[in-house]
Amino acid sequence: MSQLENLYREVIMEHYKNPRNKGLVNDPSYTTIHIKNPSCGDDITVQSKLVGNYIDDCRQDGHGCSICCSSASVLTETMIGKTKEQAQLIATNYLKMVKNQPFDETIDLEEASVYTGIRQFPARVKCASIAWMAFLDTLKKEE
Amino acid sequence: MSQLENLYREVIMEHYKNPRNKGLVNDPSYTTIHIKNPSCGDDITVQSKLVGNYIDDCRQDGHGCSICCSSASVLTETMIGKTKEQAQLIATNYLKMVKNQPFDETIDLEEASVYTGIRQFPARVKCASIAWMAFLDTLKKEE
Amino acid sequence: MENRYRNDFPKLHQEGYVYLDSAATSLKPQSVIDAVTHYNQHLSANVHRGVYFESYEATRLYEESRQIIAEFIGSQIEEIVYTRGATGALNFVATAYGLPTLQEGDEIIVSELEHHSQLLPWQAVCAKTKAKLIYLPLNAQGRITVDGFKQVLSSKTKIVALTYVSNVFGFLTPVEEIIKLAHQVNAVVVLDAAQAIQHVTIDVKKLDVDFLAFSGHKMLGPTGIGVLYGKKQLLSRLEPIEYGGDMNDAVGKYTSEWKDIPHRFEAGTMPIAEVIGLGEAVKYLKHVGLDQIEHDTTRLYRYTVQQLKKIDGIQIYNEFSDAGIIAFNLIGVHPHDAASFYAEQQVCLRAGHHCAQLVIQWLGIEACLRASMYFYNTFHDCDQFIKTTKEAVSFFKSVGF
Amino acid sequence: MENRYRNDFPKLHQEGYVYLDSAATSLKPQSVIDAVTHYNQHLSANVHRGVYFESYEATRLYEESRQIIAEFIGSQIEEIVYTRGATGALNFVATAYGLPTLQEGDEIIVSELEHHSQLLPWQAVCAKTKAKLIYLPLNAQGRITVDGFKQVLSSKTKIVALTYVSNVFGFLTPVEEIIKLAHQVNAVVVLDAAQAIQHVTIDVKKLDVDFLAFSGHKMLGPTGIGVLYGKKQLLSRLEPIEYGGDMNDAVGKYTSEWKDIPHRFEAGTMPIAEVIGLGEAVKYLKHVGLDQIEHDTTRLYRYTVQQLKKIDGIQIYNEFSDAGIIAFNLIGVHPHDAASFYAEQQVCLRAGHHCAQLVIQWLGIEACLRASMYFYNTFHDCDQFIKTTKEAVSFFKSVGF
Ligand SMILES: Cc1ncc(COP(=O)(O)O)c(C=O)c1O
Ligand SMILES: Cc1ncc(COP(=O)(O)O)c(C=O)c1O
Repeated sequence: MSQLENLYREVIMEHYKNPRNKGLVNDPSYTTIHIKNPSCGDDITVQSKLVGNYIDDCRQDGHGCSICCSSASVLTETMIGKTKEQAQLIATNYLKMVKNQPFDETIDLEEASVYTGIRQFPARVKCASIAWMAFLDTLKKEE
Repeated sequence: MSQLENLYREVIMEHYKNPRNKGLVNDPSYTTIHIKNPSCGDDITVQSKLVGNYIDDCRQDGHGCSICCSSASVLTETMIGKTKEQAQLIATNYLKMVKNQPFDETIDLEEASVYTGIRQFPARVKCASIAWMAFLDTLKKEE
Repeated sequence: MENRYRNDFPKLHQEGYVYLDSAATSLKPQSVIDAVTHYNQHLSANVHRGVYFESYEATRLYEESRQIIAEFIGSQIEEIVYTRGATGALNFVATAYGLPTLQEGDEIIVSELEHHSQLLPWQAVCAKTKAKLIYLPLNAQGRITVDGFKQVLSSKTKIVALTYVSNVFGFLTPVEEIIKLAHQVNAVVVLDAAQAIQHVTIDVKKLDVDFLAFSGHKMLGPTGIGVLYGKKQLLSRLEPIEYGGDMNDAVGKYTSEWKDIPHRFEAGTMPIAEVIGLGEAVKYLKHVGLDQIEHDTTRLYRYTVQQLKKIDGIQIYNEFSDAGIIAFNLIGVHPHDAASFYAEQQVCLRAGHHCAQLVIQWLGIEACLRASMYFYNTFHDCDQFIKTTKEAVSFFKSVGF
Repeated sequence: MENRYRNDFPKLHQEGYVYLDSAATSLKPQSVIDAVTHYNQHLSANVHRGVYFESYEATRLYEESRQIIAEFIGSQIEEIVYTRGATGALNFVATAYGLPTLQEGDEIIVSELEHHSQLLPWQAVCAKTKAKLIYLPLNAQGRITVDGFKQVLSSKTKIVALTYVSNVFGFLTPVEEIIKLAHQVNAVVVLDAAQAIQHVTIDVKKLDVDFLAFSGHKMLGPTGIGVLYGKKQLLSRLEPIEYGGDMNDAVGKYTSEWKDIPHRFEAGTMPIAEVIGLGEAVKYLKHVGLDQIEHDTTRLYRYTVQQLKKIDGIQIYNEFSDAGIIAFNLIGVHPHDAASFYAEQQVCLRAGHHCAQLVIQWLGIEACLRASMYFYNTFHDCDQFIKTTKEAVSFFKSVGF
């Protein structure tokens, strides 16, 4: 199996074709961050809504390659229902993992762990990252 | 004898120390051209006065290295009394000689022929050239 | 080896390397690499001010390159200004010529084919001078035509800033006629030749073009160096926009004087090794011959497009490129996804908007793939590209795209 | 071989080569030459937009150099902007920061020690904004002092544009105190570190300097590359002055958006090979250590000045240089004449005004010789220099000077 076949796993394709929590809401209780990767046209917006200390909702929209769009979808599913601290921990470790940096492997990245294959494609790491970076920025912005 | 000793021949030193026709005149019948070599501070002005077809007078002033100043002095002595055509012929051939380009060796460069040694010092060719270039420009300007 | 130049390019000694990204930057022949190394290793001296051999020799090579380049495009030596690239050259024209010349209501003709380096400097000038950008209508294929140009040319046109060859479609602009027409209304023509200089014989005097810009690294030369050609009488009128060592005559505390062109525009220590390398690149281009280059590149291009068209699931955006460029997509596959597939096979091409977002918008797409070939490519390269394309189509189908 | 670094510099393998012109440009170690060749030979791909290995790797090296440079001067990564040299960097500050900020009556403090690259951009800005250039008084030695600075600092001072180390005298400017004082009146300090970066440990955060410029080719790196450091909050406020590929986000027909710093200021294809080479040069400097470099250079310098002073017929203009530079003349001999004598002996030094005409005027001379040493020089080099100087004095006497 080529590394690319390894990367385009069913989970990723499934999220690419049936993106979850897609479409933005016009609701001031959400925090919105927009990130672009101008070199390839990737363009993702992420919204998060905190209720108390919990991620009550997380939404995404945009366009880009399969890695970019699917990882935005996976992000939203992973985050909804987590505490803010859990969410931050997962996201920072996810970002370390895709960048091939040491990360805490005891943390359950859930479905997002399928992106481990991206490490073989350093030029695509940014695609797998921007939604997650945008998400972290929404949490920061809320502070 | 080193190439430098060969270059700094008596004629050159003599003209350097006792420059001929030095000092400019404020006389509209003269044509004046000023040339600088800003990288080393050489700064030469040449004046020529044509009467009929003859170089009636040629003057020079400025400062710079020995090659630059002496060649300005030699220039004036060489040119006074020549016809315009003779003067142009000598000057263009002199300039070719110092640049180590093919030139008409049948033309008598008189004292200026001592600058043949400059060909061993390509970085100094400009020093030996600027007064002569300025002179040619005075003739051109008159036309 | 079927291609007699291939051996001169050390990168092509790499087994299986299929380089189809020459429009982004070209590979460098050994002679260019060696010229840079020679300066770094055996000269390593600053120019214009040294009396010792190395400095003199560096100066000689630096100015000799100018002569080589001038001969290459048919200009006078002093009309060649070294810049840091085509981008630097085009910004110079916009700032040094455009900014002081333009007034409110004046018009600058551009096209949606422009690379950002020819577009954005003029946008900025318009913002400052209130001159207007006027887009000529491209034809259905996406070409700049004389007809389209005539529709926007008027007495208000002061500058015509167009690409000579488009970096996405590879279309050649009919520059001869456009320049003649532009001069009838006294407009000044600025050509972006970054994709033309390596493909088309350019004679600036015959063309009568006013300014022309290109980059070293797309014409077999080093990075960090480019050229602005400007007509002598135009350049002579311009004030420098960068000031520093080596461009001045007398310096006073409050005012100073500049050298003549072209040195007036070359402030500070210039990219000496890179200039020398560029001279060597031009020598190599002349040695091969631009006609030969075009002949070889065109053959490869025609063959590849024919093969590509046979593949189901491919969309080609520019079937009749003049410069070996194929802009295309795998239908339903984002070009960034596709590019990774090619990369895994060592087939190097580019995905994105290619610094030409307006033409991507004109196409109504998000981005595309671009394969660009040059004379050092082979039919074998083309076959690898075709084969990989076929595999890519079925791979992405198989994983569910 | 007494000098353990010498072998790393291929130019120094040349028998009898006495290189005393490092202030003009430094020699390059093999590792820098190889880094440039590696890019040219094995990568030769454009950065930031490619998915294939070579393009990714070139991008990685390009950005890694930024990190290396940032660490070297203690800045954040995004505060490092690549330019074509110190001249490019200083012009950028003058145009992007000075021009829109300054108003009639505002003052810019400079000195007569400035290199033209730090002087002329501010002259030009003053001509356009009617701000005034204010020259601080040098002390009797020709140094910039805190006292002299205080005499001209005022609430009108908006910019302080000074050299960190003078390229003619090698004098170190007391920058720490000057910066503190300047900030008390809210002036912005722009340091020309072209002659400092290779001699002095610089920590931009400790210094609290606002802008700092330097060139690759004087710090063991390639030509065609330089650096502007700018404080993040200052850089973030600046509009780009060059526009083109890779510095923009969304591009529209009439307006466009820029990337964040530092990429906003890096338009078009940058000098990729040269950036990578510069990263390698910094690694080499760190490997030797700036303290070691200063120690070695100073030892050579002190020795040479002591010997030189013993020669009759020599005038030294800067007996206490901080950076291995000797400015001098053979009395009664034009420096251009003298330089040829040295050149014949393969002793490489420079004659002229060294792109610093004001300090030459300050000295009241036409031009001078400059010998500049660096850690790769040896006592043998110094002895050759001394010996040649003695011979030169008697030669010129003998021919009648
Ligand atoms: C003090 C100083 N500033 C600025 C410069 C300009 O550097 P560059 O010519 O590399 O742009 C130099 C070098 O010539 C210098 O010595
Ligand atoms: C058509 C065109 N113009 C301008 C440029 C800019 O050239 P550079 O990036 O070398 O400055 C390019 C290359 O990217 C180009 O393809």
